[in-house]
Amino acid sequence: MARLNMVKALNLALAQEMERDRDVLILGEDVGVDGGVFRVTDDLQRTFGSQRVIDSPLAEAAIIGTAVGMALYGLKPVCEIQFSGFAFQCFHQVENHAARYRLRTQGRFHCQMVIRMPYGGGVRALEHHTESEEQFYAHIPGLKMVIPSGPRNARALLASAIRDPDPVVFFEAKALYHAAKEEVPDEPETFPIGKARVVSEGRDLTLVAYGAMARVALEAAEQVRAEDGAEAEVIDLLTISPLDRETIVRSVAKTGRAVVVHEAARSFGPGAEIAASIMEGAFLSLEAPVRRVTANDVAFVGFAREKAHVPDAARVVAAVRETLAF
Amino acid sequence: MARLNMVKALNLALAQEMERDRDVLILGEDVGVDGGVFRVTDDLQRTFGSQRVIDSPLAEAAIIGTAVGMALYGLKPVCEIQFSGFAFQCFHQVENHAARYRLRTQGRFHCQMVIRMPYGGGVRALEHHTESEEQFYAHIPGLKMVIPSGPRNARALLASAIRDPDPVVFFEAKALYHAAKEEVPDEPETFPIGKARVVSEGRDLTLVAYGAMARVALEAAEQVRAEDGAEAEVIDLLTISPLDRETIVRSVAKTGRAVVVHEAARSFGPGAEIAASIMEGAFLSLEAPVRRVTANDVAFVGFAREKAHVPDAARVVAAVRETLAF
Amino acid sequence: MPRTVLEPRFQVEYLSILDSDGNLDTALEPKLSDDELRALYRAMVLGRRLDERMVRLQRQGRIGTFAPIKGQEASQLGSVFTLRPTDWMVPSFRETAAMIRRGWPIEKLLLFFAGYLEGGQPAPDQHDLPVTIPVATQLPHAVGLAYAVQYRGDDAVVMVYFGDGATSEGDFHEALNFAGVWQVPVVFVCQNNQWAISVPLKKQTHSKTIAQKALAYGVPGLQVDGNDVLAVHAAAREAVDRARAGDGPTLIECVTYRLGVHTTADDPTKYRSEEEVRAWERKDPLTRFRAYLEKKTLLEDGLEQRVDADIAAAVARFEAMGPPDPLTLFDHLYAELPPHLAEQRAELERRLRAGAAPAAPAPETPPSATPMRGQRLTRR
Amino acid sequence: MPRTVLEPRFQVEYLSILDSDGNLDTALEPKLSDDELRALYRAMVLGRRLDERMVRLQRQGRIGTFAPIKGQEASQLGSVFTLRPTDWMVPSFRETAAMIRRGWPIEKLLLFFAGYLEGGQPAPDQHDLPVTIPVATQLPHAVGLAYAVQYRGDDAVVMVYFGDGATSEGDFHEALNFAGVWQVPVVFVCQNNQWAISVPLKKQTHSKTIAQKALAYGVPGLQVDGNDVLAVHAAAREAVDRARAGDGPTLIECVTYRLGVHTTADDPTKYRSEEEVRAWERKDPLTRFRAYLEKKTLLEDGLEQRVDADIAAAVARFEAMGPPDPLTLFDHLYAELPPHLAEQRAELERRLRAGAAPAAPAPETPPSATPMRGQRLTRR
Ligand SMILES: Cc1ncc(C[n+]2csc(CCOP(=O)(O)OP(=O)(O)O)c2C)c(N)n1
Ligand SMILES: Cc1ncc(C[n+]2csc(CCOP(=O)(O)OP(=O)(O)O)c2C)c(N)n1
Ligand SMILES: [Mg+2]
Ligand SMILES: [Mg+2]
Repeated sequence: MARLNMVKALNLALAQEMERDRDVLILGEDVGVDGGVFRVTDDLQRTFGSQRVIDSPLAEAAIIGTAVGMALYGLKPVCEIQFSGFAFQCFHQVENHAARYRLRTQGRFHCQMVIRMPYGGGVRALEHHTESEEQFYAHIPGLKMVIPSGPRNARALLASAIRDPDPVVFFEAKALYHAAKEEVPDEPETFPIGKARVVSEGRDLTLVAYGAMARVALEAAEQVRAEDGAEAEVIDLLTISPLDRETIVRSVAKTGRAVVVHEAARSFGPGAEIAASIMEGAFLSLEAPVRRVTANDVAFVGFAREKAHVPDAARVVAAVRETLAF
Repeated sequence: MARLNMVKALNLALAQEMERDRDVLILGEDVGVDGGVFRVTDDLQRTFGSQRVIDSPLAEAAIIGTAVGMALYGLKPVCEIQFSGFAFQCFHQVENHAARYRLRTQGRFHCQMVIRMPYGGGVRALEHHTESEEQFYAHIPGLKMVIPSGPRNARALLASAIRDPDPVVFFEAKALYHAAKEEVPDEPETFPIGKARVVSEGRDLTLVAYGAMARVALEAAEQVRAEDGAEAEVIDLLTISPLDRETIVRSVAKTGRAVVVHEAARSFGPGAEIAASIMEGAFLSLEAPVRRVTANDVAFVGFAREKAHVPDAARVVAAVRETLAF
Repeated sequence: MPRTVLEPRFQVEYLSILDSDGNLDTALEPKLSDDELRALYRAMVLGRRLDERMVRLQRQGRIGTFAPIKGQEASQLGSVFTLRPTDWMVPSFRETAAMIRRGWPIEKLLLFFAGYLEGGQPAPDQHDLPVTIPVATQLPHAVGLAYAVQYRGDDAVVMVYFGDGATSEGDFHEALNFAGVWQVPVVFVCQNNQWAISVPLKKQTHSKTIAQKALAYGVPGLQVDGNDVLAVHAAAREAVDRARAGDGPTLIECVTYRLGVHTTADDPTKYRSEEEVRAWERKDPLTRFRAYLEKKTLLEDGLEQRVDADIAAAVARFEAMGPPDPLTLFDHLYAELPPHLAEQRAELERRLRAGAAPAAPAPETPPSATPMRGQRLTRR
Repeated sequence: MPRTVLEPRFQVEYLSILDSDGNLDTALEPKLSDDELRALYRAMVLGRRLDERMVRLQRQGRIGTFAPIKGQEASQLGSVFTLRPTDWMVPSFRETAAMIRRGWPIEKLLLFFAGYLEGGQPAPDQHDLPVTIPVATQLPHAVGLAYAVQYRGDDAVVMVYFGDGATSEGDFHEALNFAGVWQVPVVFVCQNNQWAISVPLKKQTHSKTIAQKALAYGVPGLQVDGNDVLAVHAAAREAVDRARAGDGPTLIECVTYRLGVHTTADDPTKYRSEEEVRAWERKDPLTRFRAYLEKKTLLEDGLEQRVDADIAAAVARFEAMGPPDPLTLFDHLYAELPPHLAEQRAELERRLRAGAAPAAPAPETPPSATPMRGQRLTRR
């Protein structure tokens, strides 16, 4: 048991999975000598050698494309894309191939691979460094899409993703990398992909969030509990796709109300699927429309204006109150 | 006035817009001598020359990337991507640049350009030739996303898209290219981007569809009218993004029930946004959950199985009946 | 410190062994046994005859669109013949003859082109990737396979196919660059058939050859007469040996010609002249190799008939296959069916039971669907 | 028809004029007036001093992460000085000195790096694209601009900048290939500063030079001493003249070195040695050019002080700018605000009125945010 931030927790998962399985290797820009621009792969090249922790040339499509080839051979590559904003360069390799090889070969080959990337705001960085692109992956059949919300579940989910026989896109909230430390068990730990977690129980309203917004939702829940005496149940999705509709619907069937929070743009965003699934699964229990608290439908705003753009607890509280008052 | 199929109608729009404005040019694979693999650009190179109708090398990212450059200079390129399944290669140029240049330069530059591509099933073709990827573009702020449903509106919308100062992604349903002929006026005609059309009025239920599914929805509406005496109002979106929520919500406020139909995969698909928007805008009128009739969440199925996969009138009728009976 | 020319200077070689009459540069003649030569010719004949048969099947609506190989038999077979079964073969979409050589049953390929995913399943012991349709996207896969071979310390070589048009794609560039940096055992075989659908090579790139593109990656590049099966074989043998010895990748440009349509949905009369086609017909790889074998008295009697009989038997097996159960369409997306797919599967099952969708869709009658391009029935 | 070497053979030239002591190959000395030489040196000094100032501003939290140029002054200024105002300049993200030469006010660039989109707005008469962050994606834009120039029959040339790492991206390849086929007036300037963050050139590509990559496109490629401002100027002049004359694109590789951090969030001690840096410091482009000007007695007294004063004035103007209205964030996404954005804007307005979000966010105090990488304060 050690108190680790999310960077160290992810690093631990990588080190242990590589220890456990020689077929696991790491591939990406600056992942080796430099240990990754956020240091998630720090020291791994020293430990496992440059054949297993590969500093690739600067080309995202080839990172994913060669990883697909490695996976078809039976290796289990963990790719790092430096920022999620630079993953559109490899989007065709993800959509055309990583997600489809099992289907295309009717099970003869498959891509056991993980595509890690930092996403979201909070680092005072320039364009393409603060966006939240999970929707693009969530809509691709054949992929799984995971977003942890803290050190411990990040570590467990990354281990699960690496062991998962299907390709997993794994988003890491930059805002969480150093935000907090948690006790993380020394022994390898996993967490089932496809399962959401109820992180705070409540009977008045369901708050659905993930990644950096899970914390924002919790904060908002505490505030309405303290100030309004209302009990919000907070669901941390952890897996975006396949979506754990069962957990969400069960909660809303009880509470009758829901607010969804994400950093991605609103229109045609992940909140839409969550809201639609709630309507499909819990229509007769719904007392109010499902509200979405999201970033604006603007491509980027510059970090100086991020606060006016990305949801914070105050905005969530306001939406919760409106929903309760509906 | 001439009776034209959709291919000829699109060709007419291109020819007339090129006639009207010397800055309009066409760029893509096989668009020149060959007239495009579906013949949409037939004869245009002969008329306007190879500087204006450019047979590009085989590279989608450079097609869009150079078109961005042309647009920044003030030209108005109309790009053809041969099949929507091959547009992920240029997705970074679309998302990073075409959609953002106006914002990035705070209005100093912008990309007046159209990205045409055939999408959807119905041509007995192999993988990547039958998918329906509109969701990926609908979620990108800064883009507009248009899908016509027949020769006349295809012609009018393409003319509008070419004249629109913002980048427009323009999907053409392959299944409609030769499906029917319509009277198309000789004189240039436009249709406002961002407006849906109520193509059949009704008071019992709202059917929302677009592209090749507009026809399927209409067929289903006729069937329930004939067999059940129920009146479905059919909305043909025409523009996917920005979504005409007003027209949709006004209709559902009246009918209280809605079914959405699309060829794209269901999860995190366009139907989710439509359903969520209906809930947000017409919650108190809703008598039943909004149902989605869509392709399965499977990447592709092979054309031999397409009928089990893509919505047809029978499936829509079933969903309508369930919704009416709810 | 003036303006200097950097050393080493670069060059690209051209290899040709057999001329159009089957005459030979004996110094370069590859050491192939009589049996190997006969097998090579048989594979070329099979490629040609199957191609013709498939065009007819397509015109009858019994299979869908596909990309014929006519004219490219030497390029793909000369190269693929240098592989061992334990080596890896990564095709694009126009390697039917090479795929058959690698063990794909003809009926499986027909099933694939008839729109059934089952046709794309390689056998358990086959080290072959299936058809890849997005141009050039298979190149990085080949490099990744080759990396894995090296990582595991295995003895295999990876051979990957693509066209002249594919060299314009970013994936071509990135794959060759990675292969150069990693020095992995991969052989890049470009079938430069002069056309990417309607776009001729000179509109595809301003470089004089495809082979010289290797210079950008510090990788050896070689141009070879792609209609000369012995030259292709020799070039591929050299590259395969180099790769197997641990000396890294090679780019081979096979200069050849697509004598037929791009796909069965294409009308080449729109973009190229009869004369051009006729000029290349005179360089037909089969004629040339046949002349060579004739001189060696290695031609087999009744070969064409035996090949046709084999094809007919395969077509019969293809037609005898019942259409697979539509419900299997959910089977191989994930290792385990997630809940939302289980639901969609159950829904389809209900529909099938209710007879709403045909449980066993009969092979379609001739294309009622939108034709791609003119689809006029041209001579070729 | 044996194995033959194809003609023409390929070669890549190297150009260098001024050695480290400021000595000259007079035959190649570009014809620059004294005023031009002084302006060039002034721009180099400004580039260097502003860089140092910006690092301090970043450490104080007054601007965000940026990419310093130290060491690359000659590469970017030698080249950009060959452009006319009516020509087009397409930067990547490390061309601060070149951008200033092109007319970007310093305070605007500071505003940009402080996280305000307003800083990215080129002036109405400026033929410059803004900073592009996704590596290599600006290259096709430059080719498209050049196509438009040619299409309209205008007289401009387009110059586009990128790094050694950028040459690995597919967009580099596709852009050069299009430029080669189209023969448009574009000059590709690669600042090969030996590193792409922590990845050295030899892990980036197996080719000996970047210049030779031009051979893949049938385009001229030239390698130049990128720390020799006269050589860079001469090479760029030749390429610009060629482009303007209608003779197509050129790839120039400027061999230089990033003396500082990759960005202010980088710690180069993790991946490279002090000795390497010191060796390159001895080839400092400023020292060398200064020695040359000294011999020509063209050095201006008090130049550094005047440059610093200009920088200080610009910083003061930057700090005097009030933070722009957050509501403007909706203004330039589309030509006209669509209904859903009007709604989102109205919502933000309500929140701002209610005081929920700061109407005028004050410049942040030193980064409370997640540091990227170690962010140890290293010597450089
Ligand atoms: C990424 C991508 N873009 C476009 C297409 C459509 N397409 C299929 S084949 C082809 C031409 C390929 O030319 P080449 O690489 O020379 O191979 P050939 O067809 O001549 O064998 C095109 C444009 C595709 N399949 N994939
Ligand atoms: C497409 C893309 N991938 C990754 C990054 C992250 N990144 C920023 S700069 C850089 C290295 C660039 O190296 P080089 O092209 O040599 O330019 P330099 O930084 O040396 O000037 C990387 C990997 C990016 N900005 N864009
Ligand atoms: Mg070809
Ligand atoms: Mg560099």
